[in-house]
Amino acid sequence: MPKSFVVETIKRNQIVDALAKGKRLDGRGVNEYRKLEIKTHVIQKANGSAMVTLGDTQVLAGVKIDKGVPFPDTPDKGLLIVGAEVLPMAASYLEAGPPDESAIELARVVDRGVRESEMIDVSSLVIKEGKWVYSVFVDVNILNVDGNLFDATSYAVVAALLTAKMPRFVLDGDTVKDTGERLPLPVRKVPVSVTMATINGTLVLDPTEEEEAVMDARITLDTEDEGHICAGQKGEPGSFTPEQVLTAAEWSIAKGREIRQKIKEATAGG
Amino acid sequence: MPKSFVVETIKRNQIVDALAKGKRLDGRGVNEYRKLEIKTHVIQKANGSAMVTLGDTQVLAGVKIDKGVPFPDTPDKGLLIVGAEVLPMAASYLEAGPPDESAIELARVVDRGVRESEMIDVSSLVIKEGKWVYSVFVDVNILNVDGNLFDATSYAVVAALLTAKMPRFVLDGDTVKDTGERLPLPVRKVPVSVTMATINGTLVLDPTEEEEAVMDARITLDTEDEGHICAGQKGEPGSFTPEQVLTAAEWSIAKGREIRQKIKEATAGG
Amino acid sequence: MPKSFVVETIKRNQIVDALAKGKRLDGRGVNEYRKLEIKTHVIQKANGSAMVTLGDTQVLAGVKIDKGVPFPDTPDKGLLIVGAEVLPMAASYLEAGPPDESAIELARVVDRGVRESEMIDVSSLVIKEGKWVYSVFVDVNILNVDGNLFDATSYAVVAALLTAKMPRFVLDGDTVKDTGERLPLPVRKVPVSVTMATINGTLVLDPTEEEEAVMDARITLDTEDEGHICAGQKGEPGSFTPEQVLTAAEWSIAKGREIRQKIKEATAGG
Amino acid sequence: MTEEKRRLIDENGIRTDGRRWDELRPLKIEVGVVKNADGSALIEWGKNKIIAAVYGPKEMHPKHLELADRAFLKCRYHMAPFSVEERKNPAPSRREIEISKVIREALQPALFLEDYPRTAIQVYVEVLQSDGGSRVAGVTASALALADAGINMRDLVVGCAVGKVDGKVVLDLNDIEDKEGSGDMPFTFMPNLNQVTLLQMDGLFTLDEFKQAVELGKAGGMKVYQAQREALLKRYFDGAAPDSSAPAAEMMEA
Amino acid sequence: MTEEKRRLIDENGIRTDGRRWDELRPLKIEVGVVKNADGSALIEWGKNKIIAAVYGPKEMHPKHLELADRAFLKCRYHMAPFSVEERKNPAPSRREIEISKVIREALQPALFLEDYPRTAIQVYVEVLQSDGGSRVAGVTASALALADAGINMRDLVVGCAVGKVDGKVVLDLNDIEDKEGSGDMPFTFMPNLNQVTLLQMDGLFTLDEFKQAVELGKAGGMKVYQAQREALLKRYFDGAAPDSSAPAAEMMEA
Amino acid sequence: MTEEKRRLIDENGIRTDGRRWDELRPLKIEVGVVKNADGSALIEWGKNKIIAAVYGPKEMHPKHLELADRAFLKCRYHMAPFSVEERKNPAPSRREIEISKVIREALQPALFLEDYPRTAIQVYVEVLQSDGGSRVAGVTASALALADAGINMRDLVVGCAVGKVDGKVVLDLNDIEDKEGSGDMPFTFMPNLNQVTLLQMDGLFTLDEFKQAVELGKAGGMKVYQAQREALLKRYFDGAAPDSSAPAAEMMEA
Repeated sequence: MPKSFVVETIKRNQIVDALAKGKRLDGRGVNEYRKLEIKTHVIQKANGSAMVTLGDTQVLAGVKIDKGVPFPDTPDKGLLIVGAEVLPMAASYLEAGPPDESAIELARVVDRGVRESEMIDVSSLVIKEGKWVYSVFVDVNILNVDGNLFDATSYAVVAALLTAKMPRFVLDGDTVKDTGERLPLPVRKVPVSVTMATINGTLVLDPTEEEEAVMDARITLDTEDEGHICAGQKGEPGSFTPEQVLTAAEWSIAKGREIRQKIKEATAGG
Repeated sequence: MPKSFVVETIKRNQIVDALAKGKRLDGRGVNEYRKLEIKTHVIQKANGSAMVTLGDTQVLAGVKIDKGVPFPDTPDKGLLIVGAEVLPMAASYLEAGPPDESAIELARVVDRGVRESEMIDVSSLVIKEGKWVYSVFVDVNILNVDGNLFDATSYAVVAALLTAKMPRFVLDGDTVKDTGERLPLPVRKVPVSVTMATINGTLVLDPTEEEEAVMDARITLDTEDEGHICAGQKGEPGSFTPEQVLTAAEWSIAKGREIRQKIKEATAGG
Repeated sequence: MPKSFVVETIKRNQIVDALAKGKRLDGRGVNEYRKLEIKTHVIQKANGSAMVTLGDTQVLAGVKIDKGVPFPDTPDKGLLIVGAEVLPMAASYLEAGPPDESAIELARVVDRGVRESEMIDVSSLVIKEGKWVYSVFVDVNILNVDGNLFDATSYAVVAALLTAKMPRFVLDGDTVKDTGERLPLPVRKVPVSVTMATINGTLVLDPTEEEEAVMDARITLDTEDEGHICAGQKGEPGSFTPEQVLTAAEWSIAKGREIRQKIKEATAGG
Repeated sequence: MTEEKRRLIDENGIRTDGRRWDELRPLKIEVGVVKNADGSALIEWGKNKIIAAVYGPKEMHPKHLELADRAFLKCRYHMAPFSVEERKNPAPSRREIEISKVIREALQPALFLEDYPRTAIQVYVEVLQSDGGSRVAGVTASALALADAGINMRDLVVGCAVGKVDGKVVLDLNDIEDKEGSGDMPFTFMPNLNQVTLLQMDGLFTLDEFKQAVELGKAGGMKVYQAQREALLKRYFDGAAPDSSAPAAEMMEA
Repeated sequence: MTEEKRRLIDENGIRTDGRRWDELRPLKIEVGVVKNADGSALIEWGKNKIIAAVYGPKEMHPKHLELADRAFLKCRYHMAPFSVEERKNPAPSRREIEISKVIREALQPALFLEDYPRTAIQVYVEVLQSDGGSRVAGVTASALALADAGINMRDLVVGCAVGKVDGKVVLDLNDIEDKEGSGDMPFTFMPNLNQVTLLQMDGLFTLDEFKQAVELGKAGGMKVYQAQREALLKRYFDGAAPDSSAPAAEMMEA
Repeated sequence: MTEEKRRLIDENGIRTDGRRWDELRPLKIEVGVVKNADGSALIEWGKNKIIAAVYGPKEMHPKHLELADRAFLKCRYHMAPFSVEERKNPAPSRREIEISKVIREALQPALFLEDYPRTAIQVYVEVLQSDGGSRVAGVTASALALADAGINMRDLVVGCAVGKVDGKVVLDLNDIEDKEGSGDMPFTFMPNLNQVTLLQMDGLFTLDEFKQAVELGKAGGMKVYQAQREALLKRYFDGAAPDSSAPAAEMMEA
């Protein structure tokens, strides 16, 4: 975000002063999330979809499932590909264009959380080994930016996958036939992303955009159902003490449990 | 075209004053075309070709016909693809580079006229359904720009297709063999593009570049042999009254008939 | 290279004055090369590799050999593709980005020398005609620029090819199997690139970067083992007298013989 | 347009989705849905779900393209990868580039761009789900987003496509009619100034059918105009304060 | 260059198209063919049909690349998609980028660029139909287009390729000789200043053959120079006023 | 990370390459290897061969992106096409773009960028041969290249990856362990300031394992810091004058 030096300094002071009293400008405590809403089945032409609203951050994920050709080095696995576009309408300072390094990092980190948790059993997404597999594309459009895109995007991707219905494909000679049946994806786990930032030495959960503008560094940790950490990413040009990293790990496990429950409720019934 | 505000105003006044008397700067009436010349068989290495000169606008179209693979959703149709490049040599204000939105619109509108008139029977351009079809590429180079590229490009494309000779391909086991025979394309109709502009409320045919510089809006309508309208495109940031749109439709049918005759004469004998 | 007009003039005068005495700023005569070092087997993950140091110009070439699909017009030939990237770290004025015209010319001229000398017998790099061939990629990274990239790159490519080991592939039904055996490439000749520049009418061999900054024109001629000239390229916006061209041809043959010997010694044993 | 494969209008004049020839598909519009934008609107029309958002007037980038006597109007029409049956590559296609141009040119006649010299006004049209007539729906939503952004306007712009199905001129094609019908004419106009601002066409229309199509497009557009006005009234006088945006999630039908 | 597959010169020293070893293919040049350009020329040489057009001296874009002491010379060599046997993708290939560079460097020695500081001179070479020797034909046409544009020049630049066919050095390869011969040397020079401005080579030439090739290239080029001069005379003194351009269509052989 | 296919640690606690759980692979660093660069370093670590080179502080391009209060730090991590088993396309991949960003952010905390307002500092990391842990090796080499370029620094930055193999947390994964192990955590920090500057993770770690990994990463990093310091000492006090760069060729093991 482009920053005016003077405005930034004033805002920083405000934020830091509040944090000194254990508070944030929007009234939250350091380890509280903003209001999280998850709405599924919003795009009928997608196999699965979810709109996530986290404070004023809003993202829409859509899943498209088709037959595809496996990668040569994983002939026995289906394709699962996460993409993210921060729509230029999502904030005043954005411009249309190919994804920049931040959008690429966003998509790759969200992808990592889904992939490393082994949320989807890609081994069972095979139609004929080496020839035909299921391809699962999850595309995310960020509609409005107000901080913590990593978590909002991750929840939208996970909720869209949890409620997706895939066609059952069968081999028909050399090609593939859609049986017309619809099945849920082979889900094994529900990974949850938890993002934290340090501001003047204080660790806070779920930073807003104005907090991100003054934060020193960011850390995202994903956990799965058993509380194991399955993906991580430090970002931004600051640093953490090792102690802060361990606190972040603990928070990610605790908060992850709460949010997993919310995601499960929002997606119950598929 | 980059415009100097002062020059544009003077030119606009000149053009508008003349139109008030029913005349244009080059002496034409509002519903007259400039001199149209069509020359075919100018590129021996192409399967068909035509050079069209409309006033000082000059364009060259070349047709290349080969075997190709059909699109998955139209396994029973040949490929017919129109491309256009406004060569950077064609006017002083142009630069080399990928096609901009105007060149893309030009190619797509010309393509629409050819496609929607069903000029070429693409169903008969199939060698083996789903596997091998004829691919017909029509590429247009705009050599010199003096207004009304839509019509000049369309005539060049149509004349090049009317005089093209395609190889007769036959299946040879799994592949395709050229028999050496040459056939005309399966032509059913001759679509004709007619472009009009409004300048200060007056509708004129075949605008020159200096007229385009001051026009409010542009409309292109294509008609086929029976006088049906088969494609249309309004362009530029002005508007038309509904009555002007209907007049444009009538003109496109009447002028289309005249120009179709010219195209047929220029391409007689294939 | 971006040039300061004043510095360039002073440097030019220095270089020209020295040449008037038959000398160069680094003490060489007009037809002497800088120190040439060739080190092979530097990249274990490549099938072949060579680091070449020519004065302070340093380039690294790596060969990757795999199975591939032949070009439709040469079903009976293996693929041999040379690419070059001038790394942005190689000089202060460079920027990251796709190869510019100089890098493209460099890769194409080096490719031409290897290809036209018929150094590698591509006809024997066929696994099954029209279906499977060997693909040989030679990629060059320029690590540090101090003039005469053409020769340094060419020597690195040739030395990497001379010491490359290719897998022996055999047909296995419809696919290709690696037998595990490793063989040298089918080498027939050792082409040698010799680059010369004119500065104020004087022809010099192996120009440094400061000489290139003031040179009028450049000429590169490749010769093969029997002393035939097999590739040539004049570059830069100056010109040569026909006599200079013939002198360049003679020098390329004589110097080529010396350098071929060095390359053979550095690559002896494969 | 391919040849028609089945009857799209039955013997009672009823279309595949139950409409008569001159009826619109269900239409729902909400103004003010993108919090950060200066103006925005969500339109749900048939299966179309489209958000238009406007930023500006704002500084023009790159500077040297700014216009001394008016605002530079920019428009991007873009489809989400999941908005259509087959996943769409997110890079802009030639079709999207052309539609971006015609939408911009459909909106420009309604704007007093001369009130904002040296600035840029940016319109984003994002198709979240696509159905027949997405470009005219995009124009309709964009006109509202521009009004919501407070840009000075001569008139709104409304759109409605007209098509030919089973040899009849009918209003507002749905997806199947768009694919299997024999003609389509997207059409937008300024309802009070009675000026056509977008017209495209494919298929085969006789002169009479073409005239009918223009008439029908205007009649259909006037119904859309009604919905536009209601959406604006709801936004500005119906309780909700102008500065509060309802997140798009709350409005989209699950 | 691949191995030779058939005899390309018969026992009487006659080539596949009826020429002797030192003959040019038919050559026709017309100056002033692109109305909007400051200078232009159409060359038809063998089956080559190439237009060169020049704009400038004009303002340099982008500004920060302008040169304080001379004009910035730009050149684009480009092939039409239909100019070759297999349709060519219209995006510039690596080959076209290299040839654009060597053509620019072949023309630059002939130009007084120092007469036009801070400006740009742009040369466009468009290959409408391609045959052997298109780059030297492009240089030959470009030199005329530059002269037609009134750019100050030291000399014209002429080009002619020399090749090796059936073990013999011959002038001006045609398409078949280019593909099946054993060597090709595109060659351009300034005819009065006797300076070589472009030289490329592939194939295998002994030192003697290389010397012959340079000699033959010069001799062939002098014939091309004759045609260049006639085209200029025709343009400027043969009835046609300098400001009237004959459209390219009128000249191209059907 | 895929499921583990074979034992990667034997019954004696020995890994496939003979190391114990807390041992580094062989590590060799040389400072000053790219003649033209302002600073540079070559690191050979396991099979990694990586050059880092620094230019700057220098003028910022494009000008309008320069920062009034500090230097603009740029970083490019790039892999040579021959650096991996399957030839890599030379165009930057999404993976390389992400790693470029995290390396830049790993270095920035150590730099007094505020000492160089309005300038650019450019770090290039070129992977000539890639093995497990190339990004932390890149950070380690880059920190030295920055020091060699004379940029003011708060501290060096050192890196070491920690992984999980056969259910055990071990130091500095090699290629096989990286592919077949069950977790990897690249980790860099400032050794004197005790600040973590890069942390990424995949696989599955319990909270305890995660804590062990951070501890082990720090311990391993301190050994790397030792090697960094020796390389700097060798460059600046061990005979070689600071301005003489040893060409990379002389150091790379054949």
